[in-house]
Amino acid sequence: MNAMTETGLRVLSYSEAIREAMAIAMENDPTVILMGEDIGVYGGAFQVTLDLVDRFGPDRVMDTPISELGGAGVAVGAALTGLKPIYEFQFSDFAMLAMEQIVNQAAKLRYMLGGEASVPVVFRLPAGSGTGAAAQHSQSIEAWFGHVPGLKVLQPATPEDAKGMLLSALADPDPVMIFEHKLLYKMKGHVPEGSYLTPIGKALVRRSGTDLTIVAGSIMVHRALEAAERLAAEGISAEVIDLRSIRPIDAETILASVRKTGRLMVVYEGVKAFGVGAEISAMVAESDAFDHLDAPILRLGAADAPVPYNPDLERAAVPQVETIEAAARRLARREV
Amino acid sequence: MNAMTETGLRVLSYSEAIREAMAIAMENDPTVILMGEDIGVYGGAFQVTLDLVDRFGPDRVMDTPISELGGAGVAVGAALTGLKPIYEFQFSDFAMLAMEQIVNQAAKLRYMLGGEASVPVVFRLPAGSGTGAAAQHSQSIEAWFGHVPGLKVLQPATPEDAKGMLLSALADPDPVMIFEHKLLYKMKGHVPEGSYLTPIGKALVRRSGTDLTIVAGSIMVHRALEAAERLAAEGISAEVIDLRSIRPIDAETILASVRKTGRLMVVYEGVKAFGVGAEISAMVAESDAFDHLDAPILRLGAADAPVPYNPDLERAAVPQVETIEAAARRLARREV
Amino acid sequence: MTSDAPATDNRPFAIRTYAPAQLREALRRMYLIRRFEEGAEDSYMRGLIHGTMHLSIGQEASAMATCMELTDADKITSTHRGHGHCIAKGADVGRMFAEFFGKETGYCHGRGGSMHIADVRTGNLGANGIVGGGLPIAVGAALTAKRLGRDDVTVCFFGDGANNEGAFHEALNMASVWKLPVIFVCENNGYGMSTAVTRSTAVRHIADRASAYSMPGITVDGNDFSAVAEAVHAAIVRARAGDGPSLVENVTYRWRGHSKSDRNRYRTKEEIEEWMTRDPIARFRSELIAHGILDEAAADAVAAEAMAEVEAGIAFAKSSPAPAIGDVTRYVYAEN
Amino acid sequence: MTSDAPATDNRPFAIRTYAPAQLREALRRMYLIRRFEEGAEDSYMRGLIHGTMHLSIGQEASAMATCMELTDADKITSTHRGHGHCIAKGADVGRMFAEFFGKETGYCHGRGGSMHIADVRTGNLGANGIVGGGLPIAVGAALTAKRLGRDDVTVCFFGDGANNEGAFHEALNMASVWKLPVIFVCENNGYGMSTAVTRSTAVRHIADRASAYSMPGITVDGNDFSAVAEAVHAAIVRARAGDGPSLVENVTYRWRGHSKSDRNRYRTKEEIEEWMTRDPIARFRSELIAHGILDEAAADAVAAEAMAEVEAGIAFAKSSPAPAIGDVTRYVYAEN
Ligand SMILES: Cc1ncc(C[n+]2csc(CCOP(=O)(O)OP(=O)(O)O)c2C)c(N)n1
Ligand SMILES: Cc1ncc(C[n+]2csc(CCOP(=O)(O)OP(=O)(O)O)c2C)c(N)n1
Ligand SMILES: [Mg+2]
Ligand SMILES: [Mg+2]
Repeated sequence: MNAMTETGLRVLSYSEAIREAMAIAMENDPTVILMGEDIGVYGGAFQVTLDLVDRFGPDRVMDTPISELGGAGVAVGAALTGLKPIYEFQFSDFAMLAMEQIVNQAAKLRYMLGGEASVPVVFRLPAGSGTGAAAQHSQSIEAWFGHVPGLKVLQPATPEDAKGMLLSALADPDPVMIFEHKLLYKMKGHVPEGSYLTPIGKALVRRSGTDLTIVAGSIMVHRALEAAERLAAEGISAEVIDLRSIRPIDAETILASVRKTGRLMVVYEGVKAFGVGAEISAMVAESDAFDHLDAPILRLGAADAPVPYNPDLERAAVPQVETIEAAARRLARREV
Repeated sequence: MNAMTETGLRVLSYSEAIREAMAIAMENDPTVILMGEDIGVYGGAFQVTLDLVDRFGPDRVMDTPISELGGAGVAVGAALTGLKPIYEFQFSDFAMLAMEQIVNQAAKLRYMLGGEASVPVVFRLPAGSGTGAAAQHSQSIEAWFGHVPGLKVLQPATPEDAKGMLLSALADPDPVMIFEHKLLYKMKGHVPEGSYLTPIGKALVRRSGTDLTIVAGSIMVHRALEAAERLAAEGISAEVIDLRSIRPIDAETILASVRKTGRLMVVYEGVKAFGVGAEISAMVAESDAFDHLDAPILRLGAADAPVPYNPDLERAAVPQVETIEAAARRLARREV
Repeated sequence: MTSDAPATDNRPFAIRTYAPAQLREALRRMYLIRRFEEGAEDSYMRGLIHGTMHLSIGQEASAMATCMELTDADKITSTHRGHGHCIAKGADVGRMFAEFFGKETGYCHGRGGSMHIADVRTGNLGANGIVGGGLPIAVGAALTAKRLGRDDVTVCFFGDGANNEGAFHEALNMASVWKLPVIFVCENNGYGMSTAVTRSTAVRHIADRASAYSMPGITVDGNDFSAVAEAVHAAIVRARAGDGPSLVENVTYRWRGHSKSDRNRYRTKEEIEEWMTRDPIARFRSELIAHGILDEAAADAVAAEAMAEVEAGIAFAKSSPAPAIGDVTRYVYAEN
Repeated sequence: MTSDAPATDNRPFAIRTYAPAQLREALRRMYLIRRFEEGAEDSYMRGLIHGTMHLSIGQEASAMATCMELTDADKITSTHRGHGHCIAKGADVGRMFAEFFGKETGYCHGRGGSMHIADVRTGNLGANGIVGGGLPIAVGAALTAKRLGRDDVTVCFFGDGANNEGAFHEALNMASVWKLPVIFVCENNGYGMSTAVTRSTAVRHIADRASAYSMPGITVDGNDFSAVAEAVHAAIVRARAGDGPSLVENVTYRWRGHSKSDRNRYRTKEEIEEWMTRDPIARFRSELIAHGILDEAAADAVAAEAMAEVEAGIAFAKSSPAPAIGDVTRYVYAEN
C-alpha cells in the first residue's frame, strides 16, 4: 500500500487509488455511501472495494441484490434526497439494465425540475476487453453517455487521476459516470496523499510532439504513449493527449494541439462507428483547426463486432500498440 | 386510405404505409406477429396498428403488459425460435428499459453463437420531439444503436420508405430497429401497392445540388429540402441526401456528393454531441473526400439539453428550417 | 395528528381520527384537485396547454387520504397521473398552472410540464414520465431517511400498469430486505392505458404480490377516503417504527380517458357511468356532513373556495412570463 | 418416456418412472458433467482456457433430472453456470472443450466461450452472461411453440440471484398471463456470487414468489434426483397440457467458488464440507444400485466411460484449429 518510486513518491495501484478516494470521502462526509453487487466481503468483482465494509460497516458499504435498474434507481433517489451514493456496476455492460434510471432520471431530473433538484450520484463502471470474458463482459460503451446532456463522463488513465476524478465526482452536484479499465486496476503509479481534485473536463498532454496529435483515453493512453515512443526512434514526433473526460470534452486542449501538428488521430477501445473518435473528429472538423489540417483525421477503434472470446481474436478486435504505431506512421507520412 | 395524387398515384399517410406493410407481412407469413403496449383495440399510442387486431386477432396482435425489458426479450426469444415479431416500443425513449435485450442479446446472439443463431426481430420506435411531451417522451437516441454491431438501424423519411423498409426489415435475418418520427405519422405521400423492399443501407439523393451537401435523416430531410428550396432562390445550390440508414451507413453516396460539392453539413434531431452527425463527419474526414473539402464540416443537432416542455423552447432545441437555412448559407459562403 | 379515540368509536376511521379542520382541509383539497383538473382540461381545449395530460378525476380520495398524515419532511414519488398527489401534498395550483402553461413561474420553470411536475419543498419528488420510474427512487428516498436517522417516510404512488415493470419487483424487494420506511401505494384504476388488469397482470389484486416481498399488502376501496386513510395510516406507523415497507392497493377508476388521445374503445360507457356514481368527493362530503363535521352550506363554501383558487391560479399562470428562449440549456447542470 | 407404474409402487419417482437404460444414461451424464468441469478446471490451470468460468460441481442432479424428459424439440435457456445444462441436454463435450479452448470447432466457433455456449440443435438456446438474460428469451421460445401449435416446452434455468432481477418478474408475469409452456427452474445454491439469499431476497423460498404470478411453485431438494425429476415432470405435463408455466426451485449448492476469482470469504469451510457430504452423484448412484438398476461394477464402468469421453474431448479440442484472425467480424451479420 505504501510502495515508493525511486524518486521517493508514494505509489499505489489504480484500484488502491480508487479505494483510497472512497475511504477519504467516507471519512470526511457521512452522507457518502457505497452500493453495488458483492462490494462487501467479496470486495467487488475487481476487488476495488476490498475491506471497506470492515472499515465502514454494511450500512455504508451495501451489497445490493442483483437488480441493476433498481439499484441504480435507489442510488438516484438517495442522491436526490441528501446522500452521495457511489454505485458500482459490476461490469459496465450491466449499465444497460439501468439506462432508464441513468439517462431518463438521473441525467434529466435537474432540467425537468427547472433547476430545483440535484442528483449527486456517482456511477463506477469497470469497462473494456482483454480479460477473455467475451461479448457481454468486455464492452466499452462510454460514447453513449457522451450523447446525454446532464451527465459527466470520465475515463481515468492513471492511479493519480482515478483517485482525483472520483473525489471530484463526489464534489460535483450532478451525476458523474466513471469508466475504469479492468486491465488498469493493477497498474501502479504515483498517487498524492490526502484529498485533491482532478478537474473534470480537462484533457492532459501526456507527451508533446510536433508531427501529429494522438488523442486517446483510458488504457489507450498507455498504448499510444508506447507507440509514440517507438515512433520517436524513427524521427516521428507524436503528441499524446489523455482525453480524461468524454463529457464535457476539452476542445481547447485538442484544438491547440491540432493547430500545431496539423494531423489528428483518435484512439479508443469502443466500436469505431459512433464512438468517441467520431465526436472528436467532428469537433475538430467543424472548428477553426480545420484549416490547419494537413491530412484526413484517423480513427482507431474496435472492430465492428462484439468482443470475441478467443484471445487472439479479442486482441485483434481492439487497438494495440502495433496498430496505433502503424496508423500513426501512415498519418505522419500522409499515406492515408 | 386510397387517396390519389394529381398524377394518379396512390397516396397514404406514413402510419397507413407502416400499417399496410404489417398487414401484407402478416397475410403472407404466419410467423409474423405484432407485440407491444396497447397495440390492440387502442391501436397503439400513435394509432399505427389501428384495426390490425380486428383483422388478425389478439394472438397475432398482442397487447403486452407494461414490461419493456421482458416484452423485447420475449420478442427476441420468439425470433430465435421461429417467429418474426415486430415489437413496438410505445415511445423510443422506453427502449432504455430494454437496452439489455436489444444490445446484449439480440445484437450479439448470432456472433456469440458463432453464426449458429438468427434473431429476425424488428423493433419499431416512435421518436422525436415537437409534441410537447417533454424530456422523457421526445428523445432521438438512434445514434446509440449505430454504435452496436449486429443491429441495423433505419429512419424512414417518407411513407414509401416507411413501408418498404419495414418489409425489408422483416425479410432480414438480423435484428432491425426502425425509428419512426411522430410528426411524420400524418404525412402523406405516394406508396406503391403490394410488397416491395426498400434496400437497407442505401441513402438517397432527394435533391441534387452543387454548392454544398446536406445529409439529413427522418423529419430533417423535409426541413432540409425546404431550406434548400429557399436557398435556391438566392442562387445557392444544396444537394440533400436522405440518410435512411444509420447502420449501415451508405458512405458511397455521401462521399460522392462531398467530392462534388466540397462542403458538408449534417442535420439531425438527436443531441449534437456524439450524434449521427459526428459519425458522418468523421467518416468523411477520414476518407479520400477529405481532400475535396473546402470548408469545415458543419453539424446541426439538438441543443445540449433534455427536450424542454415549453413549446418555444422545444422548437428552439432542435434544427428548424430557418436554422438549417442559415447554417447552410454560412457554409456555402464559407463564413464558418 | 391522530387522536386517541375510544375503542368503542364506530365512526369511520377518518372521522374518529382527524380533527374537523383537517377533514375540512382534506375535502377542500379534493375539490381543488377536481377543479384544477377541470381547469386544466378546459385550458387544454383552449390551446393554453399543449402536449398531453393525464387526468385523475375520480381518484381524488386515493391521493388525498394517502397524503393525509404526511408532513413536508415526508416524501412522495408520483406518476404521469400526478396532479392529485401534487395538490394533496400541498402544492400551489397557481404554480402548477404556470408549469402547464410553460411559464417561468411554474414549478419546473416551464421545462417539465404536467409529466414532470414536482414540488421538492413539500416533499414531492416529482411526477414521472416513465411508468415505474419512481419506484426505485422512492426506495432511495427512504434509504436516505434511514441512513440519516430521520423518521420521515416515503410514499410511492404507482399504477396497476406499473406493477408489471421490473422496477416494481426490484424496488419492493430491496425495500423489504433493507426494511425501509416506504409505503407503496398502487392506484389500481383497472387499466394501464387500454389494457385491463386482468389481461396484463397474473394476480387478481396487486396487493397479492406483497407476499412475494414478505410485506403486508392490503386492497381497499380507493374511493372510500376512510378506508384509504386507515390502510395508509397503519403502513406509516409500521414504517416509522422501523418495521419496513407495506403495499396498499387503492381500487379506483379514472373517469376520463387515459390521455388526450384516448377514444375509450377498451371500456364501455356503462362501466364509466357506473363508476361515476361512486364519486369519491361526493361520498366523503356526505360522510363529513353525516358525522356533523360540516353542513351543506359549509361544504359548498369549501367547494367555492377551491373554485376561486383555481381561477386565481389560471390568472396567475396566464400573466406569468415565459422562459427566455436563450435559456434552453439552462438547468442542465448546476450553475456555479 | 414415462411408464404407467402401479399406484402402490413406493420406489423413488425416477426409479419407478424411467427405464433402466435411461437411468444409466442419466448417471453417465452426471459423471460427464462432473468430469467435464474437473477437466475444464484443470485445463484452466494449465492455461489452455482463459477468461473466467463458473463451475456447477455439486449441482449435477438439478441439471440432469430437469432435462430428463426433454427432447431435442424442447428448448432450454441456460446461465453463466451452464455446463451441466448443456451436457444434460445432450451436447458433445468435445465441441464444448473446443469452445472453451477458443477453437473453430467449438459450439460457438470460438467466439463465445463458456459464458455463451449453446447447442441450438439439441434445443439449448444458450448460456447467458447476463444474470436473468435468459428469462424473457425462454418465454419467447414458449410463445413460439404455442403460436405454431407445437407441443414442445421450454425450461428456463436461472439462479437464486437472478430472481431479484426485474426480468424475472416481467417474464413470469407474461408467461402466466399468456399461459405459455415454460418451466422456470431456479437453481438455488444459496448465493448469488457472495450474497446469501437471505441478504438479497425478501422471501425464504424463491418458489414462494410463484403465487405472485398465479402459478404453481415448489421447492425441492435439488440434490435428490428423483425429487427434481418428479417436480419437473409435473410442470412439463402441465405445460404440455396448455395449462401454463410453473416454478420449480431446486435447492442445491456449488462446491467451488463463484468463479475463478472467488476467495470464499462469505461462507465457511464447514458449510462447504457439510454440503459435500450430500453429493448428488453419489446419492443417485447409490439409489440406482439399491434398486438394482445397476451394480457397483456397472456404475464404475459408467464413470469410466464418462472419464474417457472427457479425455477424448480434450484431445479433440487441443488438436482443433483456431479461428482465423481475419475472421474477427465474421458472424456479426448473416452471410449472404
Ligand atoms: C416505461 C413506460 N412504458 C410505457 C409508457 C406509456 N404509458 C404511460 S401511462 C401508461 C399506462 C400506465 O398505467 P398505470 O400504471 O395503471 O397508470 P394509470 O395511467 O392507469 O394511472 C403507459 C403505458 C410510459 N410512459 N413509460
Ligand atoms: C445483469 C448481471 N448482473 C451481474 C452479473 C455478475 N454476476 C454473474 S453471476 C452472478 C451471481 C448470480 O447468482 P445466481 O443467479 O444465484 O447464480 P449462481 O452463480 O449462484 O449459479 C453475478 C452477480 C451479471 N453477469 N449480470
Ligand atoms: Mg391504471
Ligand atoms: Mg446462486
